[in-house]
This record gives sequence, structure tokens and C-alpha cells, in this order.
Amino acid sequence: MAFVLKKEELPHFSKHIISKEYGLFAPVRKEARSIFKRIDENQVGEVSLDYIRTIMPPLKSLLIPPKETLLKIKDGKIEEMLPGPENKTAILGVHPCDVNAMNLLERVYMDRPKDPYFEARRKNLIIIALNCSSADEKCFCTSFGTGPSLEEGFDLILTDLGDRFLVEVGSRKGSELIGDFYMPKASSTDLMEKDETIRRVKGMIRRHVNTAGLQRIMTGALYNPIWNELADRCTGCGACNMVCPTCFCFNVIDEPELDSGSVLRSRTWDGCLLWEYAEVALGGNFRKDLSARIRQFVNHKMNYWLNQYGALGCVGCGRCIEQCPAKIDITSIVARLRGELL
Amino acid sequence: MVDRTIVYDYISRVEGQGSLEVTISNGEVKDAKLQIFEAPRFFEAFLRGRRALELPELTSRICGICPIAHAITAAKAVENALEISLDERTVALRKALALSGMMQSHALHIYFLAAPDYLGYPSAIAASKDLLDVVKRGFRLKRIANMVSEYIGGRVVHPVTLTVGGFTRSPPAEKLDEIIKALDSSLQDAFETISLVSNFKYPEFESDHINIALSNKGEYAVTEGVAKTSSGEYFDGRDYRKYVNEEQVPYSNTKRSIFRGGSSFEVGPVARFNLNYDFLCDTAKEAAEKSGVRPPLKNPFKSTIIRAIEIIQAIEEMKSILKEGVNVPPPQKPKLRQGMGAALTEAPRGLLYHSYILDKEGRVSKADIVTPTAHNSWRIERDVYELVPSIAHLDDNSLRSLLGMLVRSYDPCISCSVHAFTVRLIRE
Amino acid sequence: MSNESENPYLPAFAKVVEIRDENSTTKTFKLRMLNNKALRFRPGQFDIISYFGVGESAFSISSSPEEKDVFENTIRKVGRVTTALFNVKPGDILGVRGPYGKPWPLERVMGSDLIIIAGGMGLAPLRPVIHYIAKHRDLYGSVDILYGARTPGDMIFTYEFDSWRNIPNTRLYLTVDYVPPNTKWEYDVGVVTELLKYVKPRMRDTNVFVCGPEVMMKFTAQLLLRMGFYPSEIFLSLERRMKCGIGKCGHCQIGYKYVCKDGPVFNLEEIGLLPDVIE
Amino acid sequence: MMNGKLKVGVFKLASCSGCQMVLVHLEESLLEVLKYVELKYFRMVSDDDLPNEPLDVAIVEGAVTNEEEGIMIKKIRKMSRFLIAAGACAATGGLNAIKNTTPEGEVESTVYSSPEYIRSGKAFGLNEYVNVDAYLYGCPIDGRELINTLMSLAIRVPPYIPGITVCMECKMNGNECIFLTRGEPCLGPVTVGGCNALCPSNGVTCEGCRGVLKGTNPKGLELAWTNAGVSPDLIRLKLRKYSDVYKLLTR
Ligand SMILES: Cc1cc2nc3c(=O)[nH]c(=O)nc-3n(C[C@H](O)[C@H](O)[C@H](O)COP(=O)(O)OP(=O)(O)OC[C@H]3O[C@@H](n4cnc5c(N)ncnc54)[C@H](O)[C@@H]3O)c2cc1C
Ligand code: SF4
Ligand code: SF4
Ligand code: SF4
Repeated sequence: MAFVLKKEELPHFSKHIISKEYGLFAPVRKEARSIFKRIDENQVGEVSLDYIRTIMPPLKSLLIPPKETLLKIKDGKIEEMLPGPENKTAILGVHPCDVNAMNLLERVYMDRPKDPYFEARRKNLIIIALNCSSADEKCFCTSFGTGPSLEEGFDLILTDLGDRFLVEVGSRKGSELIGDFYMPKASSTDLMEKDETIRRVKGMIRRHVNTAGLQRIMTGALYNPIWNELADRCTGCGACNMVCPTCFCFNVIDEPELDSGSVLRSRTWDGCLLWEYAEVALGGNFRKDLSARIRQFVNHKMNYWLNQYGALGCVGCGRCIEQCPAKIDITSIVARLRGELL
Repeated sequence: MVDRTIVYDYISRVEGQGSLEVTISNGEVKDAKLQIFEAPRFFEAFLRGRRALELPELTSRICGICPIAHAITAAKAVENALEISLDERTVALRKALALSGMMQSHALHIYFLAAPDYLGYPSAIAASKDLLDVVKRGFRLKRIANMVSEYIGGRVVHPVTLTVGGFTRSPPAEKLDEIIKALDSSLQDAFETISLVSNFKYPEFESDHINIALSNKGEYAVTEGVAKTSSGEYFDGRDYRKYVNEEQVPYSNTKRSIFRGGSSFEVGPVARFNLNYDFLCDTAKEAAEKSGVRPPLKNPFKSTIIRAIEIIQAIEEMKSILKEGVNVPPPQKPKLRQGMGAALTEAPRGLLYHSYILDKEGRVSKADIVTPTAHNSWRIERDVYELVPSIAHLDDNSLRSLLGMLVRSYDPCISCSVHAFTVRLIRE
Repeated sequence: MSNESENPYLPAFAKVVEIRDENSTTKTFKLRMLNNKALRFRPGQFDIISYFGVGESAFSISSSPEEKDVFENTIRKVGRVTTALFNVKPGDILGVRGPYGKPWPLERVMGSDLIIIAGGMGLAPLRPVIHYIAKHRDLYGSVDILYGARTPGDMIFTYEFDSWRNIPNTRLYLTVDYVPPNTKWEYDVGVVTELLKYVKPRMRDTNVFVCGPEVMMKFTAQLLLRMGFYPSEIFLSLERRMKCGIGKCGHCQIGYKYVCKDGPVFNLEEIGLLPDVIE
Repeated sequence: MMNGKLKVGVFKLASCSGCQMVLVHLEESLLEVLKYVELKYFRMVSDDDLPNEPLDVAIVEGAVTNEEEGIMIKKIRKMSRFLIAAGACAATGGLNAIKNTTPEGEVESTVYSSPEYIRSGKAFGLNEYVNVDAYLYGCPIDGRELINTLMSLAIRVPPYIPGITVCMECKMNGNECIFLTRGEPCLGPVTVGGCNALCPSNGVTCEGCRGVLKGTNPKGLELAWTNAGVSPDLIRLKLRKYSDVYKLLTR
């Protein structure tokens, strides 16, 4: 099923979603860019779906918040801080690469034993994705088939057709969400225009990772000097870990909450580029050198993921390339190791 | 009478490290030395070569008690040098920020530094055992002041948004209501503070001397205006050195500030009250009447009351500024060039002076900073001379505690006396 | 209450029933789960202990699997959680999750001879193995236990050594790196691998279990390979920083392996090619 | 709960008092903390004299800039079981150490007409004189970290501050990178996080007041700045501020 939504109707549609008691997350402008934010009724006009890439991956941020309290402990009693079913959430305007990244996170978090916090949030979540209508020189989703369009894994998906959106339904939840919100049915021209858009965007994507036999090449390069060379340039800031939509590592900390007299056990995002990540007691560290840490990051994405979860761990969103202060570029690392680049 | 020397080494409940040494002979003070053994930190030296745009950030580190005052004054001095003028809203928001710093500092002084003297405890923490409500009220006032500082400045100690040319960002509009509500709610505490301090037993003592405070048409001046003296003179930052000079005192303490003609002078709440009384808001004036103070106030101990009055003034004024909206334009990008700039503002403790000479790349080639405590230090010593004859009959302990109260009434902030230098504790 | 939950991060409660000093930096804690929930585990598995307000840490279960209603952790004081645990007294309640991880392959090696090589604290996860063999003696061939520590005072479970020696067809060899003055020591001095000189393994019929500091395991593995052991006959128990124990937090990854769920006991064959294993 | 309340002293060397102020600004939380902690010495707010009994914890603010302070910090070390260097000054000398590269006499005569009365030396962090058990980072320190530290110590457990960078927190806040978009050098990539990327989140670059995080690579950052066209002069000013990042580079 497919419908057409005029662009000027988008605020109404957003309102409609909110009226169904969803907390709505959508991109709004912040400086030159879009950022996903919780939107209330009065802000629906700010929603701006015309963006290529956000700094933070929206679905990861929503499903595994940067800091999340797991347990609250008081007087020998433990309270689980699970999000309840009433916290229904809708996310509007996520690109295919991010949806695919979420699917990868599912492989980690829904693997047994399931992570109940992730599961609860995932169950509460309805996804209104957005096919890409543009791409820049950092995008390389086509290497992994994770974009620029999406065939499944969404409840609804929009495609920007200039003056209107094509709205396609991907699940029952999706069609229920539309409910009585009137939209005209899409015509075959609309669908053709969509295909044309996707084709055009594909043509815009210039960056590429050759995944053929990649695992063998990566494993063969574990002791390649390239890692030392990268370690001279890498600042060790861990930004790449933060912005990566498939990085899932976390730290766990206990903190007192003074007013309530309880202890909060929370998890916070962590990253393998950090010294402390592989540090053990009495000063031991299994990845003392930055070179070993970069190697872990790149190999996890381009190698280990395949063994661990049956898919490569990169979706080609381009965030780590864009946000790296040292301009380290995972695609050119792979290309160099493949001998495709000097 | 035998000569005796009272040494109050390491005066407590002042911000920083200082001592007072008084030598008494025949009931008269032979010698009074307010010593500061806070180590010198040489801001004026290491600021040389730094970028002018860093000055608000760097100079806020002169003092962790009144960082806002330093940051604002530095920004204004640089703006003065680069001939930047600010829009009305930015100026207003700066004043609100300064007032939040003042309210915080005053609440701290009243409840944690001065009240223990009058209530008879070594500290507010000790007092909290019996007078938890009072201590909590102090905390509440401070917290709300801090809330405003953080709201506008981004952080309580050492603000981050304040910059040359304006603010790096506007305070988040969605939080404004909450802030205004909090300020409203703090008025009650402010009134109770007035009742508290009006009932303190202040030592009888009066002294007549020059007062200096910032003055600006139509307002209780804090961040804008020129200095005004009780002797009727006016001068701005650029002319400051024609009126106030300093001399280094060999027995080691702060440099002593001297007003033209060679006299000591007072800056701070009492000076502000005496010179700007007319511009206090009605609520503050009422509070003044209720607590029985009116200009010219000559008893330095009663500065505590003025601080309580200024808390009310600050609350009322912050409210009215914030109510007009908090959106400010992005900071102006200054064009760096050679120049000299100076600024005078009212820090919580009184007149604060910053002046800089910038080279053509906008680097500091000379910095000159005089803090309120440096301005007041000679005055404090003079007060000791004047007070002691009437209390010389007291035993050492009582004498020492009264002198401690006197010093504290100026709320000297020794940390920020950049002119302060170290060292030796002189004992006879 | 907590045990009913599906939440794998939710610790169950256990009572400390006894605390024994092993040496100046190590204590053994005997715990009993509350609510009559015994902790069923196999030798080599670990649990995660919570000291609420400080955090969680992973510890090998060091007691005999035959002992059903209590279990033990032998803990060295090295940091925050372990310091907090050292302040605990019998009767106190702690949080426990687990057991986690792959155990020693006691079924797979059934019928063969065993060499058990432990360094320092590495004896903790091997003690359940020794107890298990003692109980099921006829299932295994000859057993040699090689144990090394820095000094005699760093050894753990010394009070059980005699009973281990009394297990039929079992020998215990001890060594230390260094004997402080005025210390009685009648055994070897030197690194633990040197004890291998006492062992005449029946090749292809012997398996080796190793646990100790990673460098010790590295040298031991190298020597064993030189002696003619196949990697598939050598088992090591590894340790990594660990936050969840269930393959989510990421910290314990070595290459594509997770120590928490693919280990901590690994066959050398599995990990031989992985990076970041041994410095 | 254990061995009674934690006996704490708060001391100040050459500094602005800002870190002590953070303690005072805990306000109501301070009263909660005081259920577990006894402030034996805190000159800024209390008359109590230097205690005779040993302290469990000394929180020391400020740099050591002269002989007296050197003696003082040794005395504090002797009387305290656990010593915390609180704030940039105590950690590295802080801003006070900017002058360390200028000859002292020149420094003194800039400020004083008769520098012969002044005795001062270069500014150093506490660890140049004594062993430091833990650090509280920042200029000033962070209130939340102060609470966590005291509460850890109250149960006799060493404190912990997660080893993440300002850059990571800046990303988590969804900020646009100031370095990448405006070309202004930012120390966030190598600076210890925990401030929630306060400065970048307020639109200004990180100045590194929380010190260099172990395992990060300041040399790489310097290279990145150079490649982005930041002038060597600005890099020098930037590196010589709160932390001793310049030391890591000149080594
Ligand atoms: C599978 C496994 C079995 C273990 N068995 C034992 C045992 O039987 N006895 C014993 O004394 N110790 C054992 N350890 C090590 C024990 O987990 C650490 O000594 C302990 O976590 C240190 O915690 P801490 O908070 O006291 O130290 P800190 O140094 O304060 O540690 C801070 C954090 O670092 C991590 N960490 C530090 N060291 C280690 C480490 N070696 N391994 C994993 N995480 C670490 C923890 O997550 C801890 O929360 C085992 C570790 C693993 C992974
Ligand atoms: S790349 Fe590093 S931080 Fe990211 S998921 Fe893998 S191990 Fe974790
Ligand atoms: S973002 Fe770049 S500089 Fe920072 S850790 Fe990742 S690769 Fe290194
Ligand atoms: S962002 Fe940098 S300068 Fe600002 S508070 Fe944090 S560490 Fe300090």
C-alpha cells in the first residue's frame, strides 16, 4: 500500500502521530544541520526531513541512551528501571542506513539472553523511515546494501518526491498508525518517481568498500604496519565510537543518588578506542597501544562482526569519517589493505 | 598599659588566606598590618602575550568567589579597547548575570561567613545542628542565585558563555519560566534574611571616609557607568589611574590603594548603598527602612544588612531583566587591533578595575587589575586604628574575635587580590 | 523475587556465610543464595558479584560443584569492587549473577590423563576441577597438578594441598619465583613451566588445563607445543575486562571471540590466531 | 557504616578558591554528604583549627608556587591517609604554570615595583612534591564527581572517574564539532571527560582544563590542527594553558 502526503501536510501528519500517544522523535534544524529531537505539538512545524546525515545515530541514541539507569537499589531492594509499555515512541525520518544499523544492534541485544531494556524500547518503537533523496561524498551504504533505500524493517517509509512524500506501508503497525489520517493513494507515476529518485541517489554515491573476500584480507592484515601509521594520526578521542550507529559497547557505573538515599546502576556508552576499555586491575591492559585499539575498531566492523553476528558491522553512514578530527577514513584503510590505494 | 600584639593568623571565614597583626600600646594601635599570605599568582605577568579574547575566561580564574565579576570586567575592558558596543539586551543579560553572582556571594557571606559570628558558632556547618532551617535558607538563596548564573553563564564557578562581544549562546528559552518562578519564590527567603540580619547585635562603631561606587543614570549601577565618589568626583576606567594609585607596602600585604590626595577609601555594599540609594527598587528601600539603615551609613559592621538589601534588589532586577526575554544576538566578531581599554564594574565586594594594552594582533602587552579587596585593604587597617581604642580593654580573645568580625565585614576576598603577595607571618 | 525476572542484569541476593583468608591479599567467600536457589555451575564457570554502590566484578567459582547449596569465590584485592568486598562480613548480603561462560571440557577429556597448570590466582577456577576429579576419580587417568606462585605467601588453598596429594594417581608439584628470607620452603624455586620436567605425559592421551597470568599462559603454551602437544589438547582460561558477562558490553572481545560467552575457557586452537591475546 | 564518618580536610594553596566553592555550592547535597563525612578542616567556612588527629582524606586545591606551600603540602600529606588533588591547579599547576616558561624575576617585576620582597617560584602540581592518590579534574572541579568521590571514600573504596573524553560527550550532546566547522583548535579529543562537554556545548572550544586523558594522542591532535591550518603560535598558546599537555609534546 502506498499513499501520497503533500509536504505542507507533514506538520499535520506529525500531529496525528502525537495524537496517537506516541512520543515523536524527528529531525529539526540546529545550525547548519538536523538533529533528532523529541517534538511536541507546538514544534511540528520545525520538523525538517531535508538532511543527509545527523551527527548522532538516532536509533542507537533512542534504544540505548548514552546514559541509562538499569537498576535502582535501596534498602536491599532492587528496582528495575525498565521503560513501561506506556512509553510508546515514534521516530520519523530515519534513513535506511540507520534502520539497518538498528537491525544490527538487534542481533547483539536480542541475542540470548535478551537485553530487556533494548527489547522494551524496541517494542514500543514505530519506525517511519525516509528513503534518501540525496547523498554526499561520505556516504557508502551501497557497499553493504544498507541504503539508499529500504525494502523492509520499517513500519512506514517516506520518499521525498519534491512537492510531496510517497508513503509506503511496511507493517500492520504502520497502517494502523495512518488510521483515519486521509492521504490519497499513490499512482504508478509516484512509484516510478521514487525509483528514479533512488537511482539518482545511487549515482551520487562515489565512495566504496569492496567487501569481496574482505574477512580474509582483514585477518591477513592484523599485523600490517598500517595500524601503527594510523596510531600516529589518531587522537584517541573515541568520537568514531560515539557516532557509529552500530557501536554498542557500554560501561556500567554505580552512583549514589543523595536525595533518595539509593544507588543507581547505570550504563554509559563506551568505546574500544579508549585506554580504559581493555584495562584490567593492577595496570594491565590488553590494548595498550592506540594501534591495537584502531585495529580493533576497524576489524570489528569489517571482520569480526561477520563471525559474531553474520553480517559486517558497518552500514556506510559515513559518520566516523565525517567526525574524525584526524580525518581517518575507514574506507581508505580497507582500500589500502586491499592494495587498491597507495 | 603594657604593649600587646594580637595576631590573628589565618583569618577564617574569609575567602583566601590572610592574617591581621595589631600592636597595641597604651590603648592605641601602634601598628596594624593586614597581611596576605596567599601566594601571588601573577596574572598580570602570564596574561602578557595571551589573546585578548581569552581574557574573560582567564581572568575569571582570578577568583572562584566572584568569577563572573572578573569575566564581565575583562570583557568590557577588551570591548573598550576594540571599540565594540553591545546591544541593549546583551548589556541587560550581563547585568542579570552579575547580579546572580552578587546574590550568591552575599548569601554566602551572610549565612556562612558572618552569621556564625552573630549567632555564636564556629561555622555554619556547626550551626546547622541547631539552626538547620536558617542554614537551609542560606543554601536555598545561594542555590537560586547559582541557578541563574548557570542558566545565563553555563556554569556557576567560571562562566563559559560570557565572551568579548556578547554571549556565545542565548539562555534556553524553555527554561525561563522555571527560573523566574524560582526567583519569585526566593523573595520570601530574602525578606527573612532581612529580619535575621536586622536582629544581629552590631558593635557600635562609626567611621567617616571616602566612598567610591559605580554610578549610572537611572539604575543601581553594577556593570555600566562611571565611578562616583562621596566627595563628588566622577571618573571612568580610562581615567582610573588619575584618581587611584597604589603603593607597595614593605611589610608584605596587598598593594595599598590610595585615592588622589592620599586617603584611604571604601568600596563595596556600603559605598553602593550610600551613593546609589535613590536607585534601589521600592522593595529594597522598604527593607532598608524596616531594618533601620539609611545613607550615609558609617558602621562597617552593618554592611551585612546592606548585603541582605542588595539580595532583594538583585532578585527584583534579575526578574525584570529576564522577563523581557533572554534572546541575545550572537557575539560580535571583534576586529583585533592595537589599543588600550579599561573597565570598572561592581563586583560583590565593590569596585573592580581591569585595564589592558593590546598589540596589533590583539595580544595582551600589559594588564592592570585592581580588586575591591585591594581597594579596601588600607581602609580595613584604618578601621582597626579607629576601633581599637574603644575596645582595647577587652581580653585578647574578645579583641581578636571583634577584629575578625571587622575584617570579615568587608568580606575580603583574598584569593582575588592579584596584587597580593606572600609571605612571612610576622610574629613578635 | 529477583530470580523470577528475565532481566539478566538483575542480581540475585546471596548471603556471605563464611570468609577465609587465603593470604594477605586474597580471601575466599562462601556464599549461599537466598530464596533456596542453588547456583548450579560447572567447573571453570564464573559469577558476577555486586557490591551495591561500587559495582560488579567477575570471579571464577572456586568451590566444588558437588557442594550444592553453597559456593565460593576466591578474590584478590586489587581495586574498587574487591576492596569493597574485603570490608564485607559474614551475614552480609551481596548480589550475584551467573553462572556464566564455558566450563573446562571435563566430559571431552574424560578417560585421558590431565595436567593442570596454575599460576597464582589461576588456581581458583581449577580447584573445582580438582574436587570434581577427586569425586569421580575413575573417570580420568593420571593427574598432575603444577602450581606456581610468586612467593610461598602468595599461594592459595594451601590447606587443601595434603588432601589433593592423597587423591589416587595424583601428584602436586609446587614452585615459587622467590623465597623471602626466613621462610620455610621445601619445594621448587623457578617458574611454573619448569615443573613440567616432572611430568612424562602419554602423548595423544593427555590434555592440559592452564590458568594464570597471561604471560605465564603464553610461555606455558609455547613450551607445551614444543613438547609435542597439539593446540587442541591445551585449554586456557582467559580474563578480560568485563561489564555484563552476557556478550553485550563488548569489553571482553578478543578478535571475534567473547571471553564471557565463548570462554573464559578456550581451546588453544580457537584463539591461536587472535590478536591482542598476549602482549 | 564503616569505621565512623570519613574525616576530611579541605586545604588551599595558590588558587582562586573556585574548587572549594564547588564544595560549598553543593548546598543541600552538602548536608547529605555530611551524614557520611566530617569536615575536620575547612578554613574558608569554619574557625576550626588544623586538627591534631590524622585525616582520612585531604582535598587540596591549588598549585605549589613557593617554599612555604611546598612545606605545607608535605605536612598535609603526612597527616592524611588519602590525598586528592582537586582541580587543574593542584593537578598540573593550572593557569599559574603558564608563567613557568618565563624567568621568575621577569614575572615578579611585571606585577610588583619592588619584587625583592616577593618570594615565589614556578608553579607545580602537587605530584611534583608528594604522592597524589586521586584527582578531581577541571577548572573548577565537578560537583557530581566530588560527591561520588566522597561517597566512595566514605565506604572506604577508592574513587573512580570514567576514562572518557570531552569529545565523546560533545558528540553525545549532538553538537556540531567546533574544530571541524570553524577550524578553531579544540582540546576535547584528548581531554578527560566528565564535564559533559560544557564548553563546546556552550559554543566555545575545550581548553583542556580537565587534563589529558591517558591513552589519547596529543601529538596526533597537534598534527590535525596543523593540517587544518592552525598557526603554530595559536597552537602554542592553546597547549600551554590549564593542563600539561605541552609537556607530552615536547618530550
Ligand atoms: C572470567 C573472569 C574470572 C575471574 N576470576 C577471578 C577470581 O577468581 N578471583 C579474582 O580475584 N579475580 C578474578 N577475576 C578478575 C576480577 O574480575 C578483577 O580482579 C576485578 O574485576 C577487579 O575489580 P576491581 O573493581 O576491584 O578493580 P578495579 O581495578 O577498580 O577495576 C575497575 C573495573 O575494571 C574491570 N576489571 C579490572 N580488572 C579486571 C579483570 N582482571 N578482569 C575483568 N575485569 C576487570 C572491572 O570491570 C572493574 O569494575 C576474573 C575475571 C574474569 C573476567
Ligand atoms: S567497534 Fe569497538 S566500541 Fe564499537 S562495537 Fe566494536 S568493540 Fe565496541
Ligand atoms: S574519531 Fe578519529 S581521531 Fe578520534 S578515535 Fe576515532 S579514528 Fe581516532
Ligand atoms: S569542555 Fe574542556 S575546558 Fe570546558 S569544562 Fe570541559 S574540560 Fe574544561
